Amino acid sequence: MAIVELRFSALPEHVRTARLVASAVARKAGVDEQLLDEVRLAVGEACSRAVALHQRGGVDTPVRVELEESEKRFSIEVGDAVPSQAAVAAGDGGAAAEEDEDTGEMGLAVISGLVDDVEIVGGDGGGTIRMSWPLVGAPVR
Amino acid sequence: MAIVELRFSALPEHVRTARLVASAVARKAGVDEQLLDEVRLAVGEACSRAVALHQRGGVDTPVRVELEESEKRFSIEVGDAVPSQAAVAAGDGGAAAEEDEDTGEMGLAVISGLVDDVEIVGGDGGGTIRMSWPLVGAPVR
Amino acid sequence: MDLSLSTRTVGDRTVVEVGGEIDVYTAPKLRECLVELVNEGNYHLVVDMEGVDFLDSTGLGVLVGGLKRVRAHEGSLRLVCNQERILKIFRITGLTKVFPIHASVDEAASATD
Amino acid sequence: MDLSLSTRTVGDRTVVEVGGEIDVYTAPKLRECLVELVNEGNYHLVVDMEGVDFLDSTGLGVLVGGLKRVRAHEGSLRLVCNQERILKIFRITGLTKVFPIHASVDEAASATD
Ligand SMILES: Nc1ncnc2c1ncn2[C@@H]1O[C@H](COP(=O)(O)OP(=O)(O)O)[C@@H](O)[C@H]1O
Ligand SMILES: Nc1ncnc2c1ncn2[C@@H]1O[C@H](COP(=O)(O)OP(=O)(O)O)[C@@H](O)[C@H]1O
Repeated sequence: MAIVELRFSALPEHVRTARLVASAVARKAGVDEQLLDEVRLAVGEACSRAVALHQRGGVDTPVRVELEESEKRFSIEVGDAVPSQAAVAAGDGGAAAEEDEDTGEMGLAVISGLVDDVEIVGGDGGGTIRMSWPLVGAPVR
Repeated sequence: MAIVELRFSALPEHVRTARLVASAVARKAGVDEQLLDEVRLAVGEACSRAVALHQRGGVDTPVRVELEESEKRFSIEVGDAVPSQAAVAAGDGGAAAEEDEDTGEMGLAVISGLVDDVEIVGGDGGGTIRMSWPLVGAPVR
Repeated sequence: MDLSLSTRTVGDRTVVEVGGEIDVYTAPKLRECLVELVNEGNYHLVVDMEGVDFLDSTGLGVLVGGLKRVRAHEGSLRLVCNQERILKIFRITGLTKVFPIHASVDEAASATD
Repeated sequence: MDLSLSTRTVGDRTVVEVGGEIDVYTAPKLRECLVELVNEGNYHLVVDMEGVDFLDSTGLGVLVGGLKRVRAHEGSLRLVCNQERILKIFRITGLTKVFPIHASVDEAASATD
């Protein structure tokens, strides 16, 4: 079971909230202080991407962030509700449509470059980005 | 629709996360800076109470916090999953059982003393504390 | 943001300086500290709340618990607090009538009423 | 935590000092600022990132957009950044090869390569 779950309307302003929650919960769970910047950035990227997909796809269900803690690892799953076919279309179209950026691709590049354990899955119900980080054995402090 | 929704396992450590989220989202929505302390405290009290009810009731579903924004008000709903009969029993028993506090009552006293608009409803599916605060008309600063 | 506790002696009083957030998660540490002090025979306590950023009803409950404990030994528990937002919480819950609240540790340490 | 922008002239360069968080929410403000500068005829920009606490790919996209714009006028866009955690993001995305990155505004303002 997720220890903490956040759902938010697909608006850019809520991405910051997701970063805030992810880094607070990760710190509490015992993710190394040095890795928290990485957690914050990766969650931000995954959520920004989900927000963009929802907005382009006209999907009005919320973006979902699940934070999970096992004995050894802290996992975050960011889920959008855009079926993978539509996501690919929206991603391409979107990048081309945006004036001068293709940040969707760049966001994924940042995540993959940053996080050692990451898995990106698409599906009919929407896509999911799963990431995890090691927990420090002893309680940090 | 809630603009942001948080669900967390009924553990004391997550109450702080709920406070963090509530005050960040309330600030962004345009709740007066002076009221944010009140929002933080009220949400903390409501969540602490829900955590205690879940723990005493042996309920392992998450505690739910919904943040909503209308044109004029910002609302927060904190929901537990303990049916109202059981909640009353757990509340009484719990207060008596605790060594020297009856913080359940005190938590409600703080909320009612603090928040102008508050509504506490019990039900078979669990109880809900609904609170709301005015939004500053113009975007702050 | 965490809870910090430090204890020192001022005359015949034991001063507990509290910093950070006292909430449902951290309050047990404060309770432990007060229980220990009383068990060790310190019955005149001054809790300095000037460094407290957040206080909720769980924290209030622990303070009330501490008060009951020292009273069982004819002791006292005084608070030091000048922060309006913290004082407000004591006021709302009617606890300003239960705790002597002082403006400084010196004042609290010399009070005898 | 919000985004702050301030602009000044150093020699023939326009320096944009950025502070706070550049993300999907605030990046549009930075884009607007850069677009406006170019529209007003400022083609040699220095973006000072020393006050930036957070930068994501949306922010990178805006910087790349700015670079394309000034290049259309044979201009330049140089960055000032000494923060390892920000530099890391440029490195991961290969953008250290795209942007000249300098250690100080002075260095950036006098660079001509
Ligand atoms: N809900 C909370 N309210 C106040 N402080 C908290 C909360 N959660 C964590 N903290 C503080 O954050 C610090 C870091 O947490 P942690 O490393 O788990 O400490 P601890 O080992 O004491 O639990 C702790 O010192 C704790 O006091
Ligand atoms: N997701 C976010 N990322 C970075 N900064 C943010 C975010 N959300 C809000 N802020 C900052 O917090 C400040 C307060 O928000 P707000 O009062 O709504 O400002 P604005 O009117 O500029 O949107 C803003 O200056 C904004 O830059």
